[in-house]
Amino acid sequence: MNEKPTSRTRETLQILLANRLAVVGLCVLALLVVVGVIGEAVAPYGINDIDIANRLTGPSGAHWFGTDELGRDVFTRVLVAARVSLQVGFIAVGFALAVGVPVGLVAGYYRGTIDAVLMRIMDVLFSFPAILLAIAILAVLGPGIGNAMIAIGLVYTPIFARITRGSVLVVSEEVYIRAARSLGARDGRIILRHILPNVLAPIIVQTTLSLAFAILSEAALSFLGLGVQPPNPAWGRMLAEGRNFFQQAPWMGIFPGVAILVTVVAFNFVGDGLRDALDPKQKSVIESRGQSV
Amino acid sequence: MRAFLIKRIFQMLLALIGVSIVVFALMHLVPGDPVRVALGTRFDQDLYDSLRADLGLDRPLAQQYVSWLGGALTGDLGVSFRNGQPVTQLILERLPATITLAMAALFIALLVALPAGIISAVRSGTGLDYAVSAASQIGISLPDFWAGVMYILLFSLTLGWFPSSGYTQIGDGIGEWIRHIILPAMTVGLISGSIITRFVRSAVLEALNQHYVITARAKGLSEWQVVRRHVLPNAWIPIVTVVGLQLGFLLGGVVVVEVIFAWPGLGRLALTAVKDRDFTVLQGSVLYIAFMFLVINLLVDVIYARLDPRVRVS
Amino acid sequence: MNDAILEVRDLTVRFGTKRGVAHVVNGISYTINRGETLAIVGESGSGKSVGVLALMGLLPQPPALVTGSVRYHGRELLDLPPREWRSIRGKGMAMIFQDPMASLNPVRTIGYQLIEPMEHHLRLKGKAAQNRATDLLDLVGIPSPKERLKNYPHQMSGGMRQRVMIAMGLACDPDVLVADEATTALDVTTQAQIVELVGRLQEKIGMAVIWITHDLGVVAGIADRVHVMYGGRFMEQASVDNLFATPRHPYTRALLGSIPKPGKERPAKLMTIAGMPPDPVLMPAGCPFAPRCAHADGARCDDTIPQMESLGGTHGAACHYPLEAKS
Amino acid sequence: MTAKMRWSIIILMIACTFTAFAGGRGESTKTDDAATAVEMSDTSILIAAQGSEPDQLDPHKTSAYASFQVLENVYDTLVQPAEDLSMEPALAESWEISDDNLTWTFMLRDGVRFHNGRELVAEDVVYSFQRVIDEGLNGWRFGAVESMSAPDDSTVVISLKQPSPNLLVSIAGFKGMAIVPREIVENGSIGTNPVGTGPFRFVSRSPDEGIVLEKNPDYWRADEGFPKLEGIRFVQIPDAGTKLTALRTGEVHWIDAVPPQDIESLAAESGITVGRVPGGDYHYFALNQNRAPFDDARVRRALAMAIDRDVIAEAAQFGAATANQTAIPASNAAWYFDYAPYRAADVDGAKALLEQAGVSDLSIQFLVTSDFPETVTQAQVIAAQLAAIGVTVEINDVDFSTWLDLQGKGEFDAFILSWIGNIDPDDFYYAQHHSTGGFNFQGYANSEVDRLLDAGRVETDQAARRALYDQAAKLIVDDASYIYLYNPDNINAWRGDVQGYATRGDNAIRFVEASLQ
Repeated sequence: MNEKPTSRTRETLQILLANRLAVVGLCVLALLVVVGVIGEAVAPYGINDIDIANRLTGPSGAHWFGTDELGRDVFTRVLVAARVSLQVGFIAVGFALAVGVPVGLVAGYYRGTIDAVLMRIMDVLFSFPAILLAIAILAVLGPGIGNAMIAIGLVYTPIFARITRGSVLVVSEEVYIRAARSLGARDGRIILRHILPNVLAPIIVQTTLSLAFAILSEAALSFLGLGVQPPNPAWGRMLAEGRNFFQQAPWMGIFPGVAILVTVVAFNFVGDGLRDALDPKQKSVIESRGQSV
Repeated sequence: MRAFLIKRIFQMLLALIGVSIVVFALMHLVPGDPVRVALGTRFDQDLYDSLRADLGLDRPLAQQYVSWLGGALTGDLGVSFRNGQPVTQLILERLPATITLAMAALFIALLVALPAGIISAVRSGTGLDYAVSAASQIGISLPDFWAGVMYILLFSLTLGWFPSSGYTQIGDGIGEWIRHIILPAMTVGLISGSIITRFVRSAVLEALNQHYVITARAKGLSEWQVVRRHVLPNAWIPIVTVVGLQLGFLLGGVVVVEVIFAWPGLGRLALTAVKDRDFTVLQGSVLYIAFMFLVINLLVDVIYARLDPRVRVS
Repeated sequence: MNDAILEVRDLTVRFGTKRGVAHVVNGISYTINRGETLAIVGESGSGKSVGVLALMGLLPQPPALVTGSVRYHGRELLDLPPREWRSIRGKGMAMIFQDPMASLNPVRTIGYQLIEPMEHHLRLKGKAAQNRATDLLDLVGIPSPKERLKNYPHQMSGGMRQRVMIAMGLACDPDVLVADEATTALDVTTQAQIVELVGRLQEKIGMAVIWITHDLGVVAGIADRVHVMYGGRFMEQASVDNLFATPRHPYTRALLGSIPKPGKERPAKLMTIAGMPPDPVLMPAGCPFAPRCAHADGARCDDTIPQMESLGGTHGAACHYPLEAKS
Repeated sequence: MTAKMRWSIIILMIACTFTAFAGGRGESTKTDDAATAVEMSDTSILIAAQGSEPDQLDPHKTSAYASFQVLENVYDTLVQPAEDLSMEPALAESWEISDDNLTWTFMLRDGVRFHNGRELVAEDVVYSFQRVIDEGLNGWRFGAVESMSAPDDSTVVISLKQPSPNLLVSIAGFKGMAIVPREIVENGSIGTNPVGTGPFRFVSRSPDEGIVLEKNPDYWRADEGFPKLEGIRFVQIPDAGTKLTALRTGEVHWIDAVPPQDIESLAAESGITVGRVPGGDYHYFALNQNRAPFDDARVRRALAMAIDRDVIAEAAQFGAATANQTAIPASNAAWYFDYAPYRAADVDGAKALLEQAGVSDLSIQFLVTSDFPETVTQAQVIAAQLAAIGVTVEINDVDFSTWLDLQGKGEFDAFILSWIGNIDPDDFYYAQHHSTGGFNFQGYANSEVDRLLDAGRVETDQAARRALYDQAAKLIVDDASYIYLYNPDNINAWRGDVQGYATRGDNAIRFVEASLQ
């Protein structure tokens, strides 16, 4: 039993690494993390180096991605924004995981009233229009990147609660869980040691997909003027600002847009790869597996 | 089935009350209030207090909520703080635009997603499959406002095919209606369509991997017959879920696209209400949006039962 | 022989995989005659299922590559355009599968699925099709068949579902019925009933049956002739009596030893075959069974593939060192 | 298609038609009137695009510029600002001032009718002014008024507590002082169905048609041939880029603002006119003088010194603005005060002042709002400029409602905003810098400035009055109560077929003389 998770992890990893697209995605994400860490140090300019005389100039040797409406270096800002955008993604989804998964575990394990109460609360959150919920939360908490992350995270919480609960309901019926229960193991131990490892697969897959969407949510909030505080660059905010200059300076929007695209696609590649690697259903269908997805 | 429906409707009402409490609480936690906004940059404490009293905003929160709920139960959602119009009227005025956009967007989404998803599943692993996957990845990764701005620049400004903004009623001429709706519907529809495509593909792929597909092939059916008669009926079940979810989102108004295309939908109404702290309008519109969402969910469950005989019986 | 319905010659199936080419079926040949029952026996992974899927034309190409010859009433199937092959599949040649739950479409009624091949091949519609479907269900021993047509698969038991599958196979009066592990998923009592049913129907209708199984016990009850398959090749072929009485291939012997024989005195210890079946991507150059064979010589067996050779009559074995007839 | 699928689709369709029906019912209540507007000959209906949504249409209650864009064309005031911003007759044909400057008598124009057909009488003026005072929002403008009366149907008499040289601007400077008929107040329709005396009458308002106005054939300038347009439709297009595209493609005739970066290219485009005049608006930032160290004028002055207004103006307005260290623009010749004590980007001077004040490691949080995006740009440029003197700027970008709340509660280090449409120096300085002023959120208190501003209110001699304000302005600028940045140009744009429209210095949107060719 103790061995099982490790061997399964290794197997999952092998399948994942055999998936070319997933590997590409992983490499891109690794590169982004590196850029996020060292971006500010290696960037050729400061993020707020304003130079009105050289505003809206196209890509050149001095400014690889051109300059924006205040003459700031777009390349620098795209680099530095990697950290902000990734932070938004990771912290927002981390928040959703930290709240949603325990709710799902408890609801699915104990069922009954506690399940009904928790899941109704999640229904309320879920049926709330996402962007309005985020806007309202931001209005309460005040704007800023931290609060934006919480707001986006809260929007994704019910999704994780639902997915976790659904898997817990299935897993709880397994013989080994019932056995553990009948042997008098403590609930907390059963949930953490036996149930959680067996419901991780769908959660992991959802995590990567939500990461992609969280980065897009930052863009939408920025468009409505509620995202990251200026002059800090985030891709979404840059894109939102760039749209007003699309005719004069398309590079202002194109480069952050491409950054978002690449990141979101990378997360999706990894997510798809993980799903293929983790989903036992697809593994069992060997006959038609020759065609890899 | 009836017991199931009753239970679901009861749960729905609970959720609606929950939503209304959340909106109420949230809005009163937010800094700023409608009176402050109405006064503009000028501030005068006495004037402020008296206007708040006029609107009943000086009463305890619980009391405000109860009186609002009382009204809501009789269909009276109150009056906008901002422009004095009844909230019900404001919402109803915007319903046709919201619904037509949602339907048109869903139509485009399905028009794209069903063939693309099915073909890419049936031809999985081929170049076509990769092309569809790549296109849907881009569709998902493109922020809606960006796509919208691109379409406006291309189809309105450069080509002059469609107007960039506004809404006309279908009764005022179908041609104009289509010309106005096509860009916003395309913006939303292609994004929704990209999401749905992925679900269609995986649902069809999953169904294609089932043994009964081999059974069907063994009967001598052609591949298309197999897909049509055996694969799709099973794939519909997960597809309906995601389509329902998308429709729920769409009927709630698509804030960003409504802003870009000056579309008089509910999303903009709610957004303006948030910005202006127009509590009654926000409460009313969020309640409606949540209601739509829950109704669609319920509908999806009913359709489930129609699609899947195993659910129907139990 | 004029009675030959199906002649399979040198059938080979390979798959392109990421690790390399998988040699799943490596040149198998057999003939099946009218009214005859042929059993193909082997462990899972021996290629027996892929072999019949290939002759039904149910393997997607690519990734599969099927070569050799399959003649149905003298007509070469492997060269047939897909459309013509489809007109034979389900009509002249029908197939039933291992898991009757998974093999029936959960969202279609029994009647729909049963009538489908009739509509497709016989242009039978409406009342006529209904009647035939009812008759078929009756034939396979399903009580109140008319009502059952409206049922969904999940409303029936496993045995019932397999009967439905058989009825579906019989829908267009095939002359070959391929049963791929048709009893594996069923409990022992039901297994016996299904075996008995197929035997009875075969007598009545006169079709040939190819019975794919890993269960020698089932073979004993139903087959006329048996082919033992391993590593994508036939190891031994014989009449059912001969095979059980005098297995000549070490693999067959090992296989027989690994099943408890009901009725007979229980052997002192149940034999198991040490080692793993060969990896289709890394097929041994010689006899596929050599790595696990107690009798392998370590030279010829590892280098040269033994050919099927007659050991008298229809009994043959592909072994460099066939065992003596006495066991 | 299978039976089951068909079934699902039918369920969906029923649901949709149900909701659509519910919607259709709601909207039909609204468009009965609009139908007549649509039937009007389309060729002479001007479509005007606004960037934001008017709130209510009660001129006395709204503070939204978008509402005034519409109401400008529906209502009249007693007198009104002319193009040169002097006050010209409107509903009052003439007026007289008593020798003691305490009694103003207005003679109303004959035969003016409200859109509901009723004739305007002097009592309507008194009623409207009384309502403005009671409603509170603009009541402060009547601070000098002792009493009002209507001795006969065409005479309005206003008695003052003290001389008020700027009375005309106070009581008629913009449509917040509109003359309204009592009946629409009493029946409660003033917020949704305004009835005025202006060149256009209100027809309908709906989310899809916008606000529809039609020609008032009985307008008091009808004998001059005004208004020329058959009607106006105000549509709301919140996105600036879309609004611009709508003008370029001819979907609308007129737009209320042009993104600064597009002015140049738009002006060069044939078939489009960009109206651009130096405006009375000004942009500024203010420091919270109730918080240390901003209570120290040296600190404020240091900041005023460190910035480069030309760069800020160029950055935020792409040159469509004039840097100014005081509030009143040069275009307002009567009151312009040429005073510029601060050298641009005087880093050394600023550092020295900070040192004198004993301030180091200064960090300022700037309150800005994306609802007025130029404030965000200005803050970013200011942040970069202040970095040169070692001051850190943190930008707090909130929505305008929150902005107002924080400003009202005094919870800010500094805020950036702009004032629009002022004419008289009293409007520019009193409420903002008098220690009792209603907009003095920065907490400026200078008794000399108070004295000068009070005196300016009652000084009837133009030259003397001007001297008072010049002195006050000098003190305000020296104390850096506000740190003025620039006066932006007022910009509208319209298609070539719009004639007779001009962008105005007070930002009022008047279509009375406009026509479509």
